[in-house]
Amino acid sequence: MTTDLDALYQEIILDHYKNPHHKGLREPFEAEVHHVNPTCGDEVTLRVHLAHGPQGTWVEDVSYDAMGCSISQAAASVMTDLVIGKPVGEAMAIHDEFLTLMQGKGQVEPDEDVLEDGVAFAGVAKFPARIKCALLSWMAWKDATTTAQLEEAQ
Amino acid sequence: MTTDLDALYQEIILDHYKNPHHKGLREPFEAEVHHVNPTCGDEVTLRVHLAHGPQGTWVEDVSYDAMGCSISQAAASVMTDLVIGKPVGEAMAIHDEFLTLMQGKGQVEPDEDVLEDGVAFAGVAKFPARIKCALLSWMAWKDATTTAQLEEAQ
Amino acid sequence: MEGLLPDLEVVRKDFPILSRVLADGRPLVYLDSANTSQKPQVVIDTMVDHLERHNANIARAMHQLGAESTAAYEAARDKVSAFLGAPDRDEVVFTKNITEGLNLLANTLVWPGQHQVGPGDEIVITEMEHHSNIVPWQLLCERTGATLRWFGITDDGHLDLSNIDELVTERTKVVSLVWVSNMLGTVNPIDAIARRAHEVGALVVVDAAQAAPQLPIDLAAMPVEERPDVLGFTGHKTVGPTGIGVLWARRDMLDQLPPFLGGGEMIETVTMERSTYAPVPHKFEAGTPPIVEAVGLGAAVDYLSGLGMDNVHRHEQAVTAYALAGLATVPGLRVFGPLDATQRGGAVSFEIPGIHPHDVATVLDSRGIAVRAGHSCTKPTHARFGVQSTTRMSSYLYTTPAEIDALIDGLEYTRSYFKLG
Amino acid sequence: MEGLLPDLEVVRKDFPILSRVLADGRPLVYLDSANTSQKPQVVIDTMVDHLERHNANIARAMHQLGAESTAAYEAARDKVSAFLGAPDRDEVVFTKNITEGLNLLANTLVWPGQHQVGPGDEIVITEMEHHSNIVPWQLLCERTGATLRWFGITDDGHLDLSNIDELVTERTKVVSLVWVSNMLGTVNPIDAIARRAHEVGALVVVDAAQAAPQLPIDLAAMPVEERPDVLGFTGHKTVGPTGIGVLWARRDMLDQLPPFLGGGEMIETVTMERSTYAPVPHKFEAGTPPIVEAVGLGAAVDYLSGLGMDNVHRHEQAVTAYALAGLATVPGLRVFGPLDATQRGGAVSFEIPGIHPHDVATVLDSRGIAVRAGHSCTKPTHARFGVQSTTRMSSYLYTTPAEIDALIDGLEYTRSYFKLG
Ligand SMILES: Cc1ncc(COP(=O)(O)O)c(C=O)c1O
Ligand SMILES: Cc1ncc(COP(=O)(O)O)c(C=O)c1O
Repeated sequence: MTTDLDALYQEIILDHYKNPHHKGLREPFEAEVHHVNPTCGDEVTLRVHLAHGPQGTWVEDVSYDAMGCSISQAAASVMTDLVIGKPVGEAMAIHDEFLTLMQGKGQVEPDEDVLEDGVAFAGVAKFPARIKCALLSWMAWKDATTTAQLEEAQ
Repeated sequence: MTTDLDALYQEIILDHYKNPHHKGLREPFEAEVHHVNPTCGDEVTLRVHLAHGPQGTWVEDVSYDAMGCSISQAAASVMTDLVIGKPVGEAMAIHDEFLTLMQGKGQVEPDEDVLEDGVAFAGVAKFPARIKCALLSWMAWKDATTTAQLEEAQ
Repeated sequence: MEGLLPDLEVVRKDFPILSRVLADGRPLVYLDSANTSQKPQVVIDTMVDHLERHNANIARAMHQLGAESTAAYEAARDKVSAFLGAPDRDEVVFTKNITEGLNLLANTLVWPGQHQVGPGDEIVITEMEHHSNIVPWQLLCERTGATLRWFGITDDGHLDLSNIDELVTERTKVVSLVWVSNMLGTVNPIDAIARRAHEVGALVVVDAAQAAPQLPIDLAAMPVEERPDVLGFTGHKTVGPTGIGVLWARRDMLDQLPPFLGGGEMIETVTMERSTYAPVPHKFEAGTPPIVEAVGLGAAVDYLSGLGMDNVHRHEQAVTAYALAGLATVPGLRVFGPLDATQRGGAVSFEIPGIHPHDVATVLDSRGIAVRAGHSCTKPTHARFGVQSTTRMSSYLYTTPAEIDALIDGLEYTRSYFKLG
Repeated sequence: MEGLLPDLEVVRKDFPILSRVLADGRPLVYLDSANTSQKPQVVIDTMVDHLERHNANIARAMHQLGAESTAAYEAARDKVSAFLGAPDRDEVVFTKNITEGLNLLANTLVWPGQHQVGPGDEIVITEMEHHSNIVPWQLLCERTGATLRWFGITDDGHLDLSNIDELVTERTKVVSLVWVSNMLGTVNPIDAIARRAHEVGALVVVDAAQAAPQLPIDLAAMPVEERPDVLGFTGHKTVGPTGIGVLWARRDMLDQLPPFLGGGEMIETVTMERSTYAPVPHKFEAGTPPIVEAVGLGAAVDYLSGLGMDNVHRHEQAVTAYALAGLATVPGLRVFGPLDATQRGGAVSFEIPGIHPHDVATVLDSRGIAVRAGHSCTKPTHARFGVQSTTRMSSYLYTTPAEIDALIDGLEYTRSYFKLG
């Protein structure tokens, strides 16, 4: 029974919720943002540290402090796993892939090669009220990364 | 046919409309008011002149300048006929009687001894949109008379 | 008759009220659509379905009904956005009517921000405006020390643009005007006026209360110099319910404006000391919005798009031309505004010297014909033409030539009833 | 069970949505009525009848439909006036929701007039307010230089009135507070607070959004010293539609306030240079009002009066007591606010340590149980109790004890689902 519910609360999600990766605010960082989900009050403060090399810019670290439900906490944890160490362009592509999955109303087949643990969020897409939870930290990361790049460009 | 219409536009009303009594603004006066029907734009400027004697205060003159439809113009004319020369208390009672007739949804039998030509307005009560037309100058008269009395009391 | 909506009789069946029988067994001849339009069954049914099956508060409610209600409300925003060709659906703010939308704007311009209005600044409107596009600007000027100026009207009912360069200057902060006049019917050249206003850096606000029901609108397709910065319309004139209006505005402008109403839904975070605000459109939708009304409006604009706004417009033009021709046959009758249907919308105001408009309306009403009499919320336009009130007939997509015939007959009858020569 | 509405099963049949079947064939258990209430058939039918048979604009329209529509709209004002026991029916202003009503007030107090607020003046609210009764006053203070102050809350969820004499002083211009809290359920002693506020000449504003659905209200019967000067409620929480709210205020106060929104209907006369305004209530009802929504609200308050507000209140008390007893059996669960049903309304917020409220709500929702999770638009109250969000169940006149049982079972299931001890 309640298959949708089990699809939502996959073991992977509950594991990340209980033992979040990369949690805590760290130095150094080029940009810090604070995002709130106005409807429910979930909050995240998130920092991005970029690094540069011959191959371009990559995400050296993402650190965060978050308050919220299992979905939003687990999403933050999975997100850091996915983007840390990746070139910015590739990380943005992962972001887009995740966004597509969330907005797909449960019709989009997730690509495990790209999203890794993120595929566990496929079930969230069937709970419209919870999609924002899963996206909160991703939005914050995108915002912070864009800000950091803009600052550096100046 | 159109009996309601004929009841509305009685000959007496059309006569007063074409040949209004006491029209024009005159001196002296103790109070002047300007009333507007906001929904349709009908306007009346009205002056009241009170006089005093051993029997109390009476309405010595009511003069007015009005723009509006047949009903509102005729009502002003009939109103002046009814109140000029009457003690204020009696004029107020006539006002109340007319108001009751207008708000009676066509169920109130008008008293010809009190309302004279005013009985012709009985048909207006069946046209909710036109009741305000019939009342505009009466309201202005009541307002002006009350103002005049208040001024004098001071 | 050329230009009428195909299947007009079928379209009329969509509107339950059109089969209403009035006093004395008279069928309804509804010629007051510029005041408010009638509603097709699909709008009513959509609202009923929402109330009976999906009702819940939006955004804040996380349960299944809440998700359904939120989806329906936001889908309505998408539909309205498509109806206007809005460049960005988040630029569509739901208000309670266009009056609130215009006040929202005039009110927020009082407070600090990039667009704040102050002493020495000027607001330009026109003598052709509805009271709802006059009073908010008078209040703004009273409160900020800015000056209100306006375009006049030519004798044939067009805006007098001869002094546009003296009127719209570097001092002008806002030019706000009606697209289609609800009294004169005039269709104003908002493109040319916007071009001039943008040259001097003014905001352009368009009151589309009468345009949205009748003209195809495609904001994204307009050249930016000619595109209004703000455009509003009201649900109840576009076959939607009362209690809902739309304010579209350029995103960056909405972002910069301070909030209007404060409360639930429009916040990001609240402490007792201070609050921050949600992104647009929510910043301007404080409190529980008119949910079922927005859903109804969504169905309404879908209905209009289904008919095709080009077809609706063509119908309006055909009926208006027929009405103008008919009115011209009534002795003494004077029409205000352009006499050529191609230059105007479907509201036609007129007078019959010797009979007050109320009396005209009452006699017509006794024959089941509903028209408006009075100042139509355009007192200054009336004053411009030296009249205190007029009678106004206004047609819409469901109006038939036979109804126009009934009007003309009714006017003849009115003349004879009041014994005009 | 003592105190339930007689014929509860029959009453439930009045609400079509209550027979809605959700995902997995689950029947709806609607425990989110403090967010928005469901609508009885009679409200929906009254709106449909208006739209299908009587739709026209009001006041301005002189024809038969216009007269019917105007009569229906003004009859709704009479009904609401009777529902509140208002001393004068012209004191009842229709707004789009209570949020607009509170903003109307806070906004007009900025401008010159007898009640104008300025630097040095103080506005007193409470830590228990809905955002809609916080943000408007923050904006007012920001714009006038006045200072916002507030009552705190005791640990058991009552207002802390110990410092009332320091808080409400000669500097206080307005005291605005919630009658029944939408988070804590607390019923506040508005009489005692009004008495004190009136001693110092302050205006008393009561947010009755949660009180009007539950408590019999009789303004005229209140001693004047204890009667609020302003009281508002919102249609959609009193079995009425969205898009309509009510602001009642003392007539002389309404007369003195400057206008809020400017436009059609609220004017007496308009020239390009200046305007004068219509008497109340029309002065505050600019534009085409929410007509069909007011008509629906009229049917809604009639429906409530038909059941009897005393009976509705008794039902609420019985169900709330039953719910509090049930919640007390769930291990670890903590209820915020008074634990005695007689001191509170039907909204009960709680937390289960170890499970986030969203997760509680989602598991309940998968069983068809609709509750709210989040900050319920009362962030400062949540902060006061050291929580970021809570789960809230809220019952209403159609709630059965069996639905409360379903909730408690659902909470037990939620605990086991998340493997809590
Ligand atoms: C106590 C209280 N005040 C104000 C409001 C705001 O009501 P609305 O959103 O209908 O304006 C609510 C409900 O959301 C409430 O519970
Ligand atoms: C041109 C115009 N502007 C504004 C309005 C005001 O619309 P509403 O009363 O719906 O706010 C109207 C209609 O009354 C109108 O015709």
